[in-house]
Amino acid sequence: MKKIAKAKIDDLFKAISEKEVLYLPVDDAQGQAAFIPWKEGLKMSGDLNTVRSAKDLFFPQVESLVNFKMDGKKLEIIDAKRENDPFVIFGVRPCDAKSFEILDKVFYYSEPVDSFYIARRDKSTVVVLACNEPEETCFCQAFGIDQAEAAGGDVSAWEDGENFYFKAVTEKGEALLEGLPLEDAEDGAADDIKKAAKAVMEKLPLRDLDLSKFGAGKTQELFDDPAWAKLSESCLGCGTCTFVCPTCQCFDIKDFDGGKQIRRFRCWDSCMYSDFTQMSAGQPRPTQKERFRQRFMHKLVYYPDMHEGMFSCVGCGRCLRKCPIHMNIVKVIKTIGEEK
Amino acid sequence: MQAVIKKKAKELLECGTVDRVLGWKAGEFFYDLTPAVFTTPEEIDKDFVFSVFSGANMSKYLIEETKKEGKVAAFIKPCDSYSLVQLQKEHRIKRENCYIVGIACDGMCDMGLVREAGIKGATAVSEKDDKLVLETIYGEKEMPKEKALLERCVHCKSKKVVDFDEMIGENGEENPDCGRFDEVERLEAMTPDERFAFWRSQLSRCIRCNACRNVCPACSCEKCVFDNPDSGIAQKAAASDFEENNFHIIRAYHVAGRCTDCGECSRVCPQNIPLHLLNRKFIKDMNELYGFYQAGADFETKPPIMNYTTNDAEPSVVYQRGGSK
Amino acid sequence: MYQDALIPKLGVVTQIRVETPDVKTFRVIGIDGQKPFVHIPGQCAMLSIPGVGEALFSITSSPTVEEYIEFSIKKCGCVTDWLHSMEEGQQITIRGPYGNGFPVDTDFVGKDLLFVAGGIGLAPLHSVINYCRAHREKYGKIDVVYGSRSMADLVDYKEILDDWMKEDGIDVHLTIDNAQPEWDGHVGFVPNYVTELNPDVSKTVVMCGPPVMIKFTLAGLMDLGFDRKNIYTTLELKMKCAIGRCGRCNIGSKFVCKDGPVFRFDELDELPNEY
Amino acid sequence: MQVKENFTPTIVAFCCNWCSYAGADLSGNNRLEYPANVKIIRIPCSCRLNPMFILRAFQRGADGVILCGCHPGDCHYTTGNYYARRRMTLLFSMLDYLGIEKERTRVEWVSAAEGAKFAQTMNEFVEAVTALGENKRLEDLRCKQ
Repeated sequence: MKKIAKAKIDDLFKAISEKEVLYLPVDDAQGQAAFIPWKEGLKMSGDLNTVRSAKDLFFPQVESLVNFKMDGKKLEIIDAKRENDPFVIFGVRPCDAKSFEILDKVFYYSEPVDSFYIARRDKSTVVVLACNEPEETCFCQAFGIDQAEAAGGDVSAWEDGENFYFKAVTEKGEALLEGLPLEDAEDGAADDIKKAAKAVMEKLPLRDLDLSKFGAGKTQELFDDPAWAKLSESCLGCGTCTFVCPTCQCFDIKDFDGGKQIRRFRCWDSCMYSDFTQMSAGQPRPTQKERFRQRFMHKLVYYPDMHEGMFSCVGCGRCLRKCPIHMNIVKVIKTIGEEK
Repeated sequence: MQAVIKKKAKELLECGTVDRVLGWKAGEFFYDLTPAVFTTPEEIDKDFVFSVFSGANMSKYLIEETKKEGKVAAFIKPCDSYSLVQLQKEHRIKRENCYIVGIACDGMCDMGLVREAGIKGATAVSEKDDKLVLETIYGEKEMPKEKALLERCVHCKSKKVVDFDEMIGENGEENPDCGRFDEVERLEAMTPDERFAFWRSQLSRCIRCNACRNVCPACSCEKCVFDNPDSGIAQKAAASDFEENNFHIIRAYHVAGRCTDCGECSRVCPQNIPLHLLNRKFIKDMNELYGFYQAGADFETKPPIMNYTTNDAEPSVVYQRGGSK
Repeated sequence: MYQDALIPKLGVVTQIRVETPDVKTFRVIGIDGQKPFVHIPGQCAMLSIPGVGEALFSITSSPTVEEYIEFSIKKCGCVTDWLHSMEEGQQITIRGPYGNGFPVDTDFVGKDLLFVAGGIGLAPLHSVINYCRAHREKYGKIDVVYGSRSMADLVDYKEILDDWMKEDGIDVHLTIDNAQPEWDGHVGFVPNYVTELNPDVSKTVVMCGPPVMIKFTLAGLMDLGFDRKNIYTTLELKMKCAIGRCGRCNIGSKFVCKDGPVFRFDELDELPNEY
Repeated sequence: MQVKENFTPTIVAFCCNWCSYAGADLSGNNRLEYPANVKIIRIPCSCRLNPMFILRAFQRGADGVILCGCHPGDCHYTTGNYYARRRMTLLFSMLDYLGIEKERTRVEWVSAAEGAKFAQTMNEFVEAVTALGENKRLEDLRCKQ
């Protein structure tokens, strides 16, 4: 295990950014955190979570796929893929780290592979930082995530009042820590921090969310549940929950004709939008009820069906904090889970 | 207040004045109230909440609710009532299908501001004098209530419920000196370069979730131009700087003259972009150039953008006013 | 570097045939003059006109055709509008093939086949029917029931008359919705016609057409005593990626683009009713 | 702002069908010169100009956008230009508020008889926009490469 004094953290960031691009959660003018490349003078955000999750760095909101040139009947395909430099993401929370695993199952391990995602994923080194001060909206424990353990990345990190502690988990992590201005620390250095964090975890109001009603094979049971109508009735149909969600993975492919070239890009899309499934021939999800149901069924039933029972939610609590009308996955789980 | 409102809601249902009640439903915590329709007194007893976190403007829900069979009761705060009137002016709400209970309001709080004040893990709240006392998993914390007030409440333009069938609490007055244009003036006084930098830093953070549009009572088009594939601008994501500017200019422009300054757009923005500053610029300009106008303040006055006089200012007035070179 | 599945290849439209007032058949070859890819009957491909959009279409031609692939496309949205307005020689983009296709080399082998199609629903079946004709020895009797609004709306009418109807071991039953002076065949809706024909319950049925046709034909077949395990259909929902990622064509936990578009009715019974 | 050598701005002029388009015609008939980089788009009335058209023109590479319509009071549809006047005033003010050079947008009233005024207006406007340089603040890079 290694450590560095908090007062010297800028030296560490500097040393990392000399090797690779370093993404760090930083507060913007309005106090909202986002992962941005570190440069001299930027301070790490004290927020528990960024507004948009770290998935943005692997599966960005907008990404060029390919360009075209059209000249009468002739068409030319122009490669739009950009090479990525290796990069480090510092301060990913354990919930977000778990979300990478969920996205990996879709983009990395399913055929055909997503070369855009893989290129970024392979070039990243993830430093996961344990949470000492989780919020009341955190329910990652329900999905088996231990916020004290900082697992799921290449390096696990802990902080206390004075120091940051690091432990490499993978070879990539070891390579990162190599040559950084860190001091040695004994192996149990973070134990007290973990203990304190675990004590806090016991106090979280949503810690024992009951998921037994959900999971693979529950489609028939839950699809026609009358509660969907009530739950979705005030949903505005905006995309806030999907865009702040670390595990939402749906996208749209769009063309933009700029006159000189036609750009085909992929961008995040939301199943909450009315045009998500709109065809010229009809609309299989005509009201907000169907769209709302799709989102939560996907996270709690369909995804587990497709991926060995794993839920597509990590309990980060972003949707609890950001939904304009405060409807969220916890209310869905509780309402439907407590029925009968 | 909550007790009176709940009693009223139950009464309206029980005596058959209305079939449904639109209100705020309790969530997991004290602050995450969801707009909901209540149909029985039992539901109201169980889940109806009115507190300083009942910020959501109910007017827009009335568009759909009043299309349905039967009558719906809605509890309307002063600022919501302007949207309510404006929507009636646009013939979007069937007034005969709703029963409006006006409620006096001392300002609504925002959980985002509580969190920004550094209070984490809040699980319960109470009010003591001018303070919010928050129970958190890290012990009891307190903060001045005014620090947690929504921006629109800090600069509350009116405490008057414009349209109601009955009123709970004392109806208030308009407050012309609320200072809501101060921030717009501050921006106007900047150089264009500074303003450009300011708005880039704000709008570039937009994630195009459309929350500002979907929550807006004035944004009630059946199909938005930004959702229409034939418009050429339905790009879903802010794929370039231009798209960000375009979306926000058009969003604010399309509600100009109809925007009551209810502040919902800024309240719901997950990125805390001060969107009300765009809307207020239009309001301020219209006030200055075409005479004072408050959307939703009455049923008669035409909005300036649907009106004209023969001696209006020429567009070149922009070259002389607003902002140093 | 991996070739990304979302990046299309160039194709050239070498022939455009007008089938009906709103259906045209497009012949597509790769830019190298070869057939773009090999497919299984029932599979689909993504065609796109850059700047207009990309859409998924059933491949109409049989895999036994070695030179090209064909798509019969009805004009109904922005991409299809554009396709209908273009001329031969136009380059477009193509990627595929996608989907599971029909089990022509497994479950269908040795069976009597009954194809039921309505309108443009013949497009995906055309590929299977021609495949079965080319491998005649593998299958039992083949019946085709095909109906459309009017005579002019019958897709591939010429081929049906000249080839299918003249062949042994394949019975084609045509019907149109309303009587026309020049039509001497059956008049009436497809579902009723299927019941009238009273097919043997041992047949394997393949259906494609408008939802209302599917619904009533299925009901008729159930009444006749057919097993849902022996009835196949092919579905269509909005798609963007066609590889099971973009998240919109799912019915429950199945993606139409990846796990479909061909489903048996007993499989569909296990999925929520959202299509 | 640095003015590029030989910079010729692209100007989009939205002209109302009844007055200004005829005015432009007249200036041509009278062989009055105005720069060729002014692209005229004819619209039925000045109030047909959706604010989005202006933004779109900037997106697609315009460096300046000018709207020409009948003189107030002379609108073919009686009142169209009065509404246009309010709309454009508000839009220009908003662009200014966002820090976009206000001199890139203009409204002029040009009647069918004012061929000379049309040419003069265009000359002045082109000159003003040339001095401002390229439109950078409302451009869309995707339209330039």
